[in-house]
Amino acid sequence: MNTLKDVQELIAQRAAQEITPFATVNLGIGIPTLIAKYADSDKVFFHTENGMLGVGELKHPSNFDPGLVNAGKLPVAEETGASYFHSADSFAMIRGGHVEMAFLGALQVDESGFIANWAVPGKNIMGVGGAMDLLSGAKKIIITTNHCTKNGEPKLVKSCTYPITSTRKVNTIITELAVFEFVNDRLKLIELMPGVTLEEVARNTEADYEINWRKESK
Amino acid sequence: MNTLKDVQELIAQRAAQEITPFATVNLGIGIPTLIAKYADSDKVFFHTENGMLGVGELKHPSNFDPGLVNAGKLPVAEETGASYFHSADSFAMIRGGHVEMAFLGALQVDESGFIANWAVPGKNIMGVGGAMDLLSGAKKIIITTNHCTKNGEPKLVKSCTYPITSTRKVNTIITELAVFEFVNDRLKLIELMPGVTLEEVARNTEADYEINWRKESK
Amino acid sequence: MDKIRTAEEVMQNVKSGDTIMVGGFGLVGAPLTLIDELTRQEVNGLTIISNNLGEAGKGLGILLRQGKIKKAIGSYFTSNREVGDHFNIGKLEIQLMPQGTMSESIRAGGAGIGAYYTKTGVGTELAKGKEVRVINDENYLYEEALKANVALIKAQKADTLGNLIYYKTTRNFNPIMATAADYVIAEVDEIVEPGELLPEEIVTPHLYIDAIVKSKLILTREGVVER
Amino acid sequence: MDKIRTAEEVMQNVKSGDTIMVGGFGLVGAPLTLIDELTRQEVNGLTIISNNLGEAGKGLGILLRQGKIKKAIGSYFTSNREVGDHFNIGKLEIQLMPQGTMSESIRAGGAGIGAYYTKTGVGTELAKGKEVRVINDENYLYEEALKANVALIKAQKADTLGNLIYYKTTRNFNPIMATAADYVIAEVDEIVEPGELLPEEIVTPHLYIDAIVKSKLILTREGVVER
Repeated sequence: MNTLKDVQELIAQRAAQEITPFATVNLGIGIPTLIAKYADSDKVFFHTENGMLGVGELKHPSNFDPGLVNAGKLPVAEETGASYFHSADSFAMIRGGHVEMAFLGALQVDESGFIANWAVPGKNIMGVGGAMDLLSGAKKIIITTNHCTKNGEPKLVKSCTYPITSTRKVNTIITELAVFEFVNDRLKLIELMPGVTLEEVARNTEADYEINWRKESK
Repeated sequence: MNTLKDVQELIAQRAAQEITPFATVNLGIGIPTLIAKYADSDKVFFHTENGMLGVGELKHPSNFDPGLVNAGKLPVAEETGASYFHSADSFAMIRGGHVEMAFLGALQVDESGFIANWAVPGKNIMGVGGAMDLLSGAKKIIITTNHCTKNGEPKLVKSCTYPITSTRKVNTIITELAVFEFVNDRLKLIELMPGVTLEEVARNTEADYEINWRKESK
Repeated sequence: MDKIRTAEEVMQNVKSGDTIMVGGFGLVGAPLTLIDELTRQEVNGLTIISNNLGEAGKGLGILLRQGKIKKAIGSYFTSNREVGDHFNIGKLEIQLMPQGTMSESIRAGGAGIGAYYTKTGVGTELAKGKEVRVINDENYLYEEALKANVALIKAQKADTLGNLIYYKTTRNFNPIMATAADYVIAEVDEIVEPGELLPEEIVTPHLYIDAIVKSKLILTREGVVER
Repeated sequence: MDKIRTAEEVMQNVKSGDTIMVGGFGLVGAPLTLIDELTRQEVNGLTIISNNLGEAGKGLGILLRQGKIKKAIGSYFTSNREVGDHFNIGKLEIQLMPQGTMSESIRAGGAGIGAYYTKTGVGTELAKGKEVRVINDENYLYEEALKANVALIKAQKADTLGNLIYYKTTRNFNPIMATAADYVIAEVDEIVEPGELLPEEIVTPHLYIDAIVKSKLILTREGVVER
């Protein structure tokens, strides 16, 4: 396997292919943030919940504008045709169903499609941010995550043991091993990442899944 | 008595004196609309519920801008420092308690302080506009109305027989005969209009009121 | 992604039985070209959400005369006396709302809010049958969100992406209706390139807009004219 | 009516036990000068409504260290690890809200909406003890409005009347907090004459603003500096 960073870039690169042309897309913190640079910036509109549509990649990091950041508080750039709005208007876009896709990280995803990405049992719960809002409102939710935790435990589990983020189910999961989709409420493995074997996926996955190579939605 | 128009101007002129310096003021349809020209435009901010703060009097009526009207759909002008907003933001100002005074017309006002100004029993109810919103949200409600109906019936009644506009009570009533205020939930006559006698007010008023020359609030 | 369409094209999205939001405060800020095109469509049983229903025989008033409107949701129908006539003979349902409640319900529809509590209307005839809830010792009325299949709105300028700005009090219901329908058509007087509208002055971001139609009928000092 | 004040003057409006809204997303769009002045005040038992609670020992983080905060309402306290420490020893109450619910509740507070229903949070730990209501076959959570005694916000420019515009993503919570407090103080980088801001570009109309303070501390590429 590659370094952690390589793995994340691999996931981000594959995830970028899921973006439908001219979609409005929200990128969560972590791996999702890496997706922007693999997307065709002429054919996607990035939305950030702190109040901007038309988020661009910062070309020269040293030249950042301290008044222009994304939801991860990272400096970004402004694409042509961008607009700004306040937080309530921004979440109205998310919660009202006007954001087509959200890419989010996860601590766990279970075979029912629930995700946990905001709290860890036994620890203080100190942040939730926009995760629950994105889950409740974005039309399509794509999870980008390392297949296993740092300790090698599967993140695709039978049932989340961490607190779930929403009762809304996610649509797609992209890891460094495979791409999964939920079809009719069943988890399907639809694609292996380059050089990965089915056996490798099976060994690292707790959740039940079927193999279903043909993509039904896309 | 004078013509109807004279009476309305008289009421409007007196009403303008109620405006506290730099207040945000909403003017209803009818007599309230006439108040603007008697107010010191440097010391008042007129709000209109169709989405504008800083409404001004149109100086040259023939020169009106068809994209610039008040809630009565009458052409108006734009004062320096004016701003525009959509209907939900405009009513957020009203309903959120950010408009200091609203001047409204009335079909009836009763001695409890309830007003009826939107519907007539036995007739189709076809319009309500912003009346209920202003009643629920403006900090101070001042009623400007002819003292009696066209048929000479008192408009200041014991109890509204027309459907009330709100369970919120009004603060002040200004007619061509007198000025009334509600103090501790009691209707008080606080001022006679020039040349009007107490007897004249009594003869034209059904509601009970006390006489209380000294203004307690202002 | 070109959103620029003709009025004829976009009106194919309106079907019989649809709920349609129409912007404007009277004729001010109304999408006159789109309304005109709507009156040419063979559709009926429409529910119209609009502050007014035009004037007698004008704007949405034509649609009313054509018998295409099943129900009208708005705050002030008094400006068209024919609304009452149609109501009286049972040809039109009316849902009268305080203007602030109507605005807030449209915003709620666009923002994913299912319902909300307002003080407006408590204890009045418009509250009949509605739930009242005490919040912090005050009475509030339960009101549900409004949504539509199609919204017809009017703006001053669009860029080709669909970002919109509005002129003075023509703004009114247009920006909120833009958020609350499945398919949103913006009639505009001018179309510019992306970047020509300043990011901070854009009132309606383009993600809300499905189609842009150049206006043919506009409101001038002389009334509604073809441009 | 001159609304221009010094930070010292306006902070007299903050009393012990008050609820205070503070704009900003982290340091971006935060009223740094006002926060700095607030840390000099002899007040305690404050409830702070702000997305974050600064960073350890910075901004609102100073106020936390001073023990002046009784309760924090926000969506993301993770950026200041001391928040958890204060919570663990019982010196700080925490009300964690989804960021969209927090925003919507502030807007509701400013708009006279007592409470509303949102899908966000249904079935999660943050919904514990909260009412669920089925609206059009979907589950919604009951959420009440947020209001404050004082709001400290940051804008780019004010005119002397108090009309405000904001710079890029510094807008965030500032315009909604401007609507939801009894006394609203706007810290701004520039003050201009009325008429210099275009009526259509004004984001916060002046009726929301009680006082304007010129900024002394600003966020630059080099961090927070005195100007």
